[in-house]
Amino acid sequence: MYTDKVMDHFQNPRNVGEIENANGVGEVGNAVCGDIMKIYLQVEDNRIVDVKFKTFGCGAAIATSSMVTEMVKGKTLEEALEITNQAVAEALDGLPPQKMHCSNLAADALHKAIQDYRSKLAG
Amino acid sequence: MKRIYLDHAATTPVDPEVLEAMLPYYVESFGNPSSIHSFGRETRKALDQARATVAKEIGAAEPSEIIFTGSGSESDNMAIKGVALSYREKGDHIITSAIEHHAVFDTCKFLEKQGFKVTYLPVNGEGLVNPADLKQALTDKTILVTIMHANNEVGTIQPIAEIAKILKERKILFHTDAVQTTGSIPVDVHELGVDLLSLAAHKFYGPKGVGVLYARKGIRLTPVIHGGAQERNRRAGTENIAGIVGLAKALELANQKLPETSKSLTELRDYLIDNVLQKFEYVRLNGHRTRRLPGNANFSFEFIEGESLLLNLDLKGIAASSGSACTSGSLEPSHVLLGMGICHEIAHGSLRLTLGKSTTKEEIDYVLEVLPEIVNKLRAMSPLYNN
Amino acid sequence: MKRIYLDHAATTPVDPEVLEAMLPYYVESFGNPSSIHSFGRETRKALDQARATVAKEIGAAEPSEIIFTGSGSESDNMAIKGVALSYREKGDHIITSAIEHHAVFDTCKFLEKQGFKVTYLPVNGEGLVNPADLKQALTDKTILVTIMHANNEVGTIQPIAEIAKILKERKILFHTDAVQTTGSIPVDVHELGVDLLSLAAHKFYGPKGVGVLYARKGIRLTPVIHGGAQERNRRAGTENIAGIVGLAKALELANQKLPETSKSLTELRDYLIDNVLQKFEYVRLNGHRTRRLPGNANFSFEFIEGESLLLNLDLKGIAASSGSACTSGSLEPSHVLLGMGICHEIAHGSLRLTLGKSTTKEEIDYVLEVLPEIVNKLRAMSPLYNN
Ligand SMILES: Cc1ncc(COP(=O)(O)O)c(C=O)c1O
Ligand SMILES: Cc1ncc(COP(=O)(O)O)c(C=O)c1O
Ligand code: FES
Ligand code: FES
Repeated sequence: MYTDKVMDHFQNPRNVGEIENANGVGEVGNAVCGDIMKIYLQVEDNRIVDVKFKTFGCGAAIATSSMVTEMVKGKTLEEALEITNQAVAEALDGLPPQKMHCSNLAADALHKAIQDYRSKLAG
Repeated sequence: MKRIYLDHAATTPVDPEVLEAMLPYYVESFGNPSSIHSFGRETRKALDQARATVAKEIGAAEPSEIIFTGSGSESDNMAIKGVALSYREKGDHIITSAIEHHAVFDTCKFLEKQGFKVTYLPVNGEGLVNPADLKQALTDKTILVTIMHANNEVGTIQPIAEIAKILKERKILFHTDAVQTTGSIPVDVHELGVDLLSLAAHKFYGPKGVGVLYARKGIRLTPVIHGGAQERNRRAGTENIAGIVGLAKALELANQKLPETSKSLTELRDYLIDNVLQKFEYVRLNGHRTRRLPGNANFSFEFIEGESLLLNLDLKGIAASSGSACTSGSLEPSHVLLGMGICHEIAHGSLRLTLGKSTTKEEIDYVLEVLPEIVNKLRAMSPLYNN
Repeated sequence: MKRIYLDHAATTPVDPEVLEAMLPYYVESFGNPSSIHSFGRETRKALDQARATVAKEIGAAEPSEIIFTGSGSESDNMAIKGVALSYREKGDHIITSAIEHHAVFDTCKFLEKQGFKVTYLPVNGEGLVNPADLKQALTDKTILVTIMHANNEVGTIQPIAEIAKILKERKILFHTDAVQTTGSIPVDVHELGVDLLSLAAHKFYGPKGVGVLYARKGIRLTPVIHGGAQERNRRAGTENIAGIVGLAKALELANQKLPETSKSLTELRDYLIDNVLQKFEYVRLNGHRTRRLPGNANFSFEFIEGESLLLNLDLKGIAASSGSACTSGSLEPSHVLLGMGICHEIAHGSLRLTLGKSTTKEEIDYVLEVLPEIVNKLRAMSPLYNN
């Protein structure tokens, strides 16, 4: 059902946890549909220097969360905003079709966290 | 890695003794039982014997009350659609419960589109239907009540005999889906007082692809599968002799060993339930504590999602199941847990462990050993858990 | 006594190689393919493979066009009811032939009761549908045409591809019952040009209790069996994995050997037909002389009744079949023979001998040896015979 890459990220999720003084936090999903993802960012000089996640969800939800954190670490915000849910799924060698909509939200959570950072900056 | 199978409610392996009984009916004894020649008479005899065995095992008055079908789902469809279409001139109202298997639930939904009216009785927090609710729901247009004997997810056993008494007085037909109970707890159509009953071989160590509908003599049933005159014109199609022989054998064996299996499974199940409830915080048992199937344990672990729990257990060699939406391919979590008033969040974190005759205490101990680690890891990852 | 089986159109024994392919899926590999754990993934894989094999063998564009069912009858019911209920808003007219199998015929009769209109196309004396008749019968309310690929009694092969061309232009769905042809003559949904096609494993040395409905991508089908999400929500019920694996294997084997089996059966059949027609007076061949299934021979012996013929043959160890009323449990003789314009008296005396891959020339010679004696004896007893 899941690719080896999905299973690897599911079993050994990268960057689990919270960043205490994160300057950007994004959350998507809700418990009704079964997926909640929260992404914490530490941004310095427009660059993501640290990222962590917490996820309530299925194998796909956990793997996409883990994968997105790996993909963005060290990237500028502009580069990070170019990452799509589709790109995350591809980086995992694909997801089962029924998981594409409900669990493939990690990039959305990332974008929300960046928005949060920018609005705080503007704030 | 040793694998531990704790998903006996989903399906069971075929008992080697059952397979042995089936084997003569593939290559050697293969005639069509409708044929009048010796090849056909041979399998006709096997078919008649199997029918007599099943009738005896479930307490039917006559072998002709046994209709062989291709699955539990087909039996459910046939009972409900068969009665609905045959008794439409008497009434158009059907009563069922909110926690039926999809084979009943979706059939009722289909009949609603065909103009029938269906009442879905609520259940309490433990999954029990209240006979008083049923009484209230009856109208003079009610032609059929269909309530499952025991639920496949939470294992709650319904008060079938009590409901039957109410319906007998009113002469309303009563069907029960006994797919989960047959071979696990006593199933006797006479004692239950039902008019129609469904069962499926693969839940009691028989083959997949064969089921039974019991229909009390005199009940009219519009076929679901039209065609040849098999099964007294009630279910067309060349009979699956090997499967039918296997079903009968499996039922015989299961009922023979039922008292002892049931006792030892109940003990193991209680050991599992007691330990889980003791070992974990934020866990609840779904279903009734005692009125439940001998092999069924169903928990909700708060703050975690069922599929990730299952995948982790699978990585440890443990096969289990969940009412989580993600494992069923639908977006909603189990209508059974929601129907019992359990909120979405908690329904998502459900874990069903169903024990079978081969389950050992060592296996349960292994589950109890690896479960905390998994639950802790997933909770540590969960944004809902703030400990 | 050596027994000779000449009733392959009724059913066939399971090929030992097929049984061998099935055996792992009873005791060892038994998971429910809907389960996400390793036991389920194992059988899911077997299911996917079987589906891909069947798709390839019948020339389907995609494996998802293959729906596993519990029998040929179920496939027929599903095709016809499934389309009828899904396309009712487009029209309420169905066209079929006068000589379909009961699984089609009775389903059409049922739909008539539900308000559909059905045209039963006549056939000529050899059992052939005339495409011109079909053209005439089409209306703008016609949603489905269902014509069998070859007839089970007389073996006549219909001009399916020609009919398909007419229907394609009009965008009317076309179903064919290929239960008798699959494994015997080439069956390719693309070459036939059909949208839906039924087949059953037990007719080509596969197990009983499993069939396939091919449904071209995009066709909506209201399920006959409602419930779980199996078969992409088109056919509920835990999959009969062993049976499905057996069906795929049997189809593969049958198609592999088809050219040579077909050739040798046709030779043997012709030898039988020529000899019978030569040896007897007052005998006729039913069906078309050449456009017929390789293994099918169907004769009418005037002045005698089918059942007594069968019983006598059976006493000599020969298993055959008849379109006689007495062998089918109904009072009317075969609607197929009557539909072909054969009078009651002669229809009653029909004898179907259907050859299979194990049939030998010695067996046919034995039949030719004992048949005269039996026919003479019965004719001597007949008040209709005045010689
Ligand atoms: C032409 C035809 N259609 C349908 C069927 C029904 O198949 P089954 O008996 O497997 O349901 C048969 C055989 O019995 C047949 O010969
Ligand atoms: C209560 C209940 N009813 C019906 C069914 C359907 O049985 P089957 O999958 O054999 O069609 C099942 C099992 O899947 C069940 O647990
Ligand atoms: S948690 Fe349900 S699909 Fe991911
Ligand atoms: S000849 Fe006796 S029942 Fe038909």
